[in-house]
Amino acid sequence: MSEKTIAQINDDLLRPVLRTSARFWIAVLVLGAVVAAAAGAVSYQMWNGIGVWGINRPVFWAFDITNFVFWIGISHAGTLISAILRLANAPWRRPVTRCAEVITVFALMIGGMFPIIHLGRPWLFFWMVPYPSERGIWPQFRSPLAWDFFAINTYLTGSLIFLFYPIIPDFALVRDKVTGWRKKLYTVLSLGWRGTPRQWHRLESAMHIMAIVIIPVAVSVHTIVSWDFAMAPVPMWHSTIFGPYFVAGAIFSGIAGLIIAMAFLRKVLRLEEYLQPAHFDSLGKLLLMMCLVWVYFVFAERLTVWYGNESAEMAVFWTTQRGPFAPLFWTMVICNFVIPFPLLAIKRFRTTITGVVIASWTVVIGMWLERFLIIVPSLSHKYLPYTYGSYRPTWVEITILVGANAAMGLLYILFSKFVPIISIWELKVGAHKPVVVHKQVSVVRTLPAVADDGLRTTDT
Amino acid sequence: MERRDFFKVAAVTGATAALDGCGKPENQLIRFIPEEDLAPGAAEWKPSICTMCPAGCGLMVKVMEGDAEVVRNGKLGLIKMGLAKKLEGNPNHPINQGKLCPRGQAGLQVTYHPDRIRHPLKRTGPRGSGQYQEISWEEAIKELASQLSSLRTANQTGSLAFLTRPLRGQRRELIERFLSALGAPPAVTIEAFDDAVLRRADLLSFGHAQLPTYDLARSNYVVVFGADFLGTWNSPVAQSVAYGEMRQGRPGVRSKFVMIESRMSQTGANADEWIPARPGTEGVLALGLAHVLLQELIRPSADTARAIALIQGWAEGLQDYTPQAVEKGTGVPAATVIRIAHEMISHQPALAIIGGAPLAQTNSLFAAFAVNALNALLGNVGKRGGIFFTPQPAQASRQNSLSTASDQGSLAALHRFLDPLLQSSPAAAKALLTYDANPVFAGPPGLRVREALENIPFIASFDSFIDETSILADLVLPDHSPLESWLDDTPESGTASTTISLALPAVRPLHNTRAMPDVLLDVAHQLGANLHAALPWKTFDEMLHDAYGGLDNAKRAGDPNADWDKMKEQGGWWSTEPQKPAAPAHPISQSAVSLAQPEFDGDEKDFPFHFLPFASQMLLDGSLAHLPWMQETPDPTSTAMWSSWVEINPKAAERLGIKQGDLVEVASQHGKLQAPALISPGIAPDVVAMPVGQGHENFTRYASGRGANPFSILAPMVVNETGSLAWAATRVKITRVGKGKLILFAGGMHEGPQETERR
Amino acid sequence: MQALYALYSDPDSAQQAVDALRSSNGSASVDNDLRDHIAVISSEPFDGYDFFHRDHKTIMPWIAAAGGLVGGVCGFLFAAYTQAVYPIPTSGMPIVPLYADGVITYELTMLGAVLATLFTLLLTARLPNWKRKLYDPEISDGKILVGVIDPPDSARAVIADALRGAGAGQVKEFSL
Amino acid sequence: MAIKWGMVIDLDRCTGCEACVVACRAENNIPTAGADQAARERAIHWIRVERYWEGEFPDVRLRFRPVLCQQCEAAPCEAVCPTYASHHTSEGLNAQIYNRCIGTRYCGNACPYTVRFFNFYNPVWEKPFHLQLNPDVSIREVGVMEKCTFCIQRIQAAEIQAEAENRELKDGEFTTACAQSCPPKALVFGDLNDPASEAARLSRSNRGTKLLGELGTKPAVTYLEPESWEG
Repeated sequence: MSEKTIAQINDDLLRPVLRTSARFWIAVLVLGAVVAAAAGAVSYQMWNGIGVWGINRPVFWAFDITNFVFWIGISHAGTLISAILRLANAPWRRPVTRCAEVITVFALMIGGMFPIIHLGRPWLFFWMVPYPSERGIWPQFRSPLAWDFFAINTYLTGSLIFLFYPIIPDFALVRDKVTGWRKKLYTVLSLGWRGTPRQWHRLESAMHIMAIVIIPVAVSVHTIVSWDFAMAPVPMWHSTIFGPYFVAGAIFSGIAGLIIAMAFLRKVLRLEEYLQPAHFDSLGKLLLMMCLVWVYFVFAERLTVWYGNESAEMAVFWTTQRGPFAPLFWTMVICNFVIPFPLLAIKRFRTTITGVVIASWTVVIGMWLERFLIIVPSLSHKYLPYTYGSYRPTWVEITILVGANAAMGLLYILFSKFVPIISIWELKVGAHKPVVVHKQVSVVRTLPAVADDGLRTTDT
Repeated sequence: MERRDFFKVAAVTGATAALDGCGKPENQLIRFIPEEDLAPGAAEWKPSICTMCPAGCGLMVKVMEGDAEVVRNGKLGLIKMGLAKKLEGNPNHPINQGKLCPRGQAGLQVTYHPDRIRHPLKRTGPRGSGQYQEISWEEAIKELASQLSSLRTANQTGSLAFLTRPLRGQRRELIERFLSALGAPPAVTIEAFDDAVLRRADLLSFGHAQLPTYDLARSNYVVVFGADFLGTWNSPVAQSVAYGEMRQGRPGVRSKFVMIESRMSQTGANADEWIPARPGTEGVLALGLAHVLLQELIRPSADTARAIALIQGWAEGLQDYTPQAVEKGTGVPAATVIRIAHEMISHQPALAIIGGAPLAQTNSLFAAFAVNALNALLGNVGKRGGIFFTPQPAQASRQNSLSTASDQGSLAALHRFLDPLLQSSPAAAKALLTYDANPVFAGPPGLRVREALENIPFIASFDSFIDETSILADLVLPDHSPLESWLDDTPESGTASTTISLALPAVRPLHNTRAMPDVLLDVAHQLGANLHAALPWKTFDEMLHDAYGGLDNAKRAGDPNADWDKMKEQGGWWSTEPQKPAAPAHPISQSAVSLAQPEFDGDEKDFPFHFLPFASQMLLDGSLAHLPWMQETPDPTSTAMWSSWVEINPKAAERLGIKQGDLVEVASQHGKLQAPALISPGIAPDVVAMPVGQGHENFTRYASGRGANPFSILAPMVVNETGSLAWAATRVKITRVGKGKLILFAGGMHEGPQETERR
Repeated sequence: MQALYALYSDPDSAQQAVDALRSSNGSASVDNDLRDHIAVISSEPFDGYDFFHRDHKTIMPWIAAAGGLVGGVCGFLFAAYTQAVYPIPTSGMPIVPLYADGVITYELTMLGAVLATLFTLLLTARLPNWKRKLYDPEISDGKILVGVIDPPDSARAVIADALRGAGAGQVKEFSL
Repeated sequence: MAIKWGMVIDLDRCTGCEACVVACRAENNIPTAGADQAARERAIHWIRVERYWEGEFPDVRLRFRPVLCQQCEAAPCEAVCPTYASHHTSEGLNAQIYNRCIGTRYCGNACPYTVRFFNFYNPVWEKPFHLQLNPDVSIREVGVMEKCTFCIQRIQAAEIQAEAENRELKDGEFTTACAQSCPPKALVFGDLNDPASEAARLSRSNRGTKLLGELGTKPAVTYLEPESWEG
């Protein structure tokens, strides 16, 4: 177990910010190219009309809204998890929280983009914004899409702030370590933070309040996303289980996304000593729990449909169990349960980062499929058999799908370039031994590595 | 074509101008002074006549003012003119009574079709290449006239041929006069699904060479042998209106409708009882019913004499047609035969109809006689709830006599015209005029139509579109579209009252076209002498006025509606009080027919399936395939659009390993074609059916190279006695070729025939 | 403004320094109370240490709650009012459907709370504030700054002793 | 009493001929999708004739059912639209305002009858087909939803006419394009709030049913189920 001094912590965690490696540029270029391609695809679609997608009648939504729900789901990793961990005051959270909160912000931005580009007339998206316009018409507050607008914006605002609070002191830190234009930049960003007890106290109470507020917001956001479907009388959409079902799925995919992001950072930024197997192990346990919750929800949903035996719903049910969508459905089950469950349940796999990461990848894929399977089979099998449909994506949709993922990576890399991706000051706090108030117990100046701290607390 | 070029030019030269006025070439067009005054935004309703099928429904055309691009003395420009916006049925017209079928609705697209021929054309490239150059009408008419006069000087006018779709009224009169004055043989009419057999049978049975009018609205029991009377056959709109009444028009009374066919048609889908019978055995089934009726000692109606005269062994009670015998022959259970016969007895007035495939077998005349005899036995001829014959006005009678005396529309006539050409005998035609006829598309391969036509030195066409036949023309003299023309018609069936339809042009010609009758009149004048005497009129409307304007002082004096102006205003004249339909004359004496077994081309072993082409709901015989509205309207039973398909029974398909949408090859002894398979529960296991209409090589951007043409594999089987094409007498074999593609509107059909409706 | 301060590399020394400064207060040589002038700056919170314990009271949670309340009320009125002003019937629902508006109300409640918290933080923590203030870059390396702002000249010596007594290498001057 | 437009469709009269389909196409400037788009399930038909197979050969039946927008009183498509493009008029019509539509297609998903259609591309009419376009009906541009309007242009023309002549609308003085062309008179359009109108009279028939009535959308279209023949 290596032992770290504050100086070392500073060096390790500021390195990515202070020094720019070739790998950084390569990654930026590659990902940037993919994102550019996707942007091209979007412009192509706007120029020619949305007919360049594979959507049709009755399958009016497919990849677009699948991606929307998927990314909003991913966004639940961050804020929600970090908030919970903060409230629970789990010490091992310290290196994790920021990676998580960043995911939320970027996933929301990417996810929030899809409802806009999926419009038939995207250039009119601002008609969703409530303002007194010359059209003399306001948004329709009865529409779940209007709810989305409010929910997502609230969540985005909250997450941004929640992300920004603990960054302030780190900006101050960077400010002290850099020179030239960077100095100016970070001086501004740090808002002139000094670190007086008053500032620290206010910051901490603000973070506590945010942690409490953001959790219900996160839950409500994905509930409202689920209501986009549950409000419509479409077979297997019109269900009360959708709210919790979507939230569970969101957290499930969110944690998976977080694990992947952490593994990625760990390699790229050489943070092996800060993001240790212990963290993956702990998150793996959370993932395992959500995996079981997810299985429960899927089963509950299917069971009620099957038992109710309502003909229109059964039509959808069977296309996913046996019909044309069966291959996708069973792939989803494999990705979301059959593979991850053993990997996460058996300690030997869970404690190896690889095992947890593999599980996470399958979960992310499986959850994307789940969203797709919620949307398309229902739309293609509405009440009147005459109007049944089918769906096949075009290259445009696929490009956009890939581009969205690249965008996530790109934003993430750029962020970690400008902001310490691990909350340095929180790490330092965590580095102390528990202190007895008012007794002059001497504090060991050599910091035991974060890990034993993490391990100790997680084992208890 | 030339308009497009103009766009190109405008796009290049007018590049600067393109900056202002949002750069549309239209904005740089000159404006011509309107030639008619119309109230902007106000709709004017003008009567016209539907020419999309021979039924002859009356139209009301909604005309509104609009800007059109037209060419006036060689210059392209914009002009305000009346444009046809919508077609509705003429509410006063006795046939369609304000209603209209999908094909009639699409009539608009004929006038405004982008691929319409816009001016006279002279062939420049080799024949069939479709390379033409624009010429003036003067040149065009001079060319035609000189061709004809050279024939005359060479004293070969006998070798002038005229091919046309079936025509009625003064158009036909004019052509007949023109030809006879020239000393040319009468025109040869082509009708893919021709009803000559039924006309012949009706002439021999009832003295009327017409398709009957059926009083469905008042009959209580209707047995239909194969006739798609609600879709494409005879006078569909009139029959559909009557059908509505028959179902729900009479409180407390709802007639039964029994359909007998081997592939469920749109009409069959509406039957209370649907009975598949072996192809070609419908006559036997009809006589089976007659047998039971006689057994039950029905009071022999006054008309039974007629029946006796028609059918061998009638007097003996049709011993050969016991229900058991019928079951063996037709595959219809004896019990069913007996039951239906009994129901017919107990639900007078009862009525039997035959049409479509049963009349396209080698033994069709027998079948037609059998059904006529059955009706005679039921005593419904000329009675309420029975069969009528639309009284024909004086103007029409001559044409009908023409149409029946000669074997018009029959394959024989076509042979008489084509064979000399193929043998290049001196009797072969030297010049040919074609009008809306497309034998190259509709003729079975055995006829070698195209090959024959290519041997004709001079071909002129009056068509409005380039199709497989008119592309062979050396000279194209495009006719106005119907909405732009003077029209008249004397419907053959569909109403009990004497009817003359008359219509002025509803809109002015959009392109530089001319009415075919006017062109013939011009040519006649240029040929002078005896032709001028035969055709003294300057224009067609004068001829119409002579023909129908004379009505008022004719026998219907006192009827204010018979007035010429009134006719123009209301779209024709029809006797207001439904008159006594002409009493059926006695059968023209000839030996009664006896049981005739159908013959099929191809033996059952190698060609296990009966091949059943059927008139497409939207494209009919293919003459409407160029209309996008028709292409995109789903076929009622298959929901297919824009394509051909082969209907096959699920069991048969399973046996052959054919899945929904697979590409299959349909092969007869005379040719093969490929089309996607459509699994249909409504077809007999030993029959495959295919819609006619697609498979055009050359018929506008919308129809060319789309689907396959069932005519192209038909055997040249003919109906005995009448010699018309027996298009349902070919046998085929089916093999799976690979994956195909069906274009269906019903998404639920993609995996296979659809599950039943959710109730 | 001026300041005398020293940097300590561990919280205990900082605590000693603060205590020393406080006690030095008793000595006669100091005429006025230093307590209000003692400044502490650190690169991390030292909860549990007395010197860090100052200024921890805040009514931020109450402000957040109030903000939520305001946000919610505004949200509901906003939705309900616009619906009432543009009364367009849909799906046979009431013009002002409480269930549907509940969603808007809820979201804006949360937004209110979030924003209230943010503003309270910025105000009470005096952020942003880019004016040059008592600070020392070494703090970022874990040093804890303990000092006295505007020390009376008479007390300078006492303060310096107190700071040194707590183990500071050198006592620094800071002045604008 | 306020007008409530509605329609009665007698399935016993309907022959499945699709005259209504083409009539609607001609009246309402419905674009032609073309073979490729049609193959991608993008053909637009505001009214369609659904048909369902029942039974197996030879005891096989084929049932037709014309389906158009049911103009539901509690239309699922309306509330979900974020821009009020889909809303309810005072005359009971489920109206679609093309200019307000931003193309979320949510209404299309919410509609249980799948009678809403989307313009995946800008419509084209190859010249001079455009000369036929009905000037009383607006063309829908790319990205907007469209659907049956009960021929609102005819309704308004008639109402204006009646107002000009300062009289009440008479039942049957005008009708929708589909009903006007229907040969067997299976479609009857009229004011359901006028108990004397033919539509109202027929809608009271004991054969009357609502399509997917169990969903509680309260359609303004009543179907009269076919009778079966008893001897």
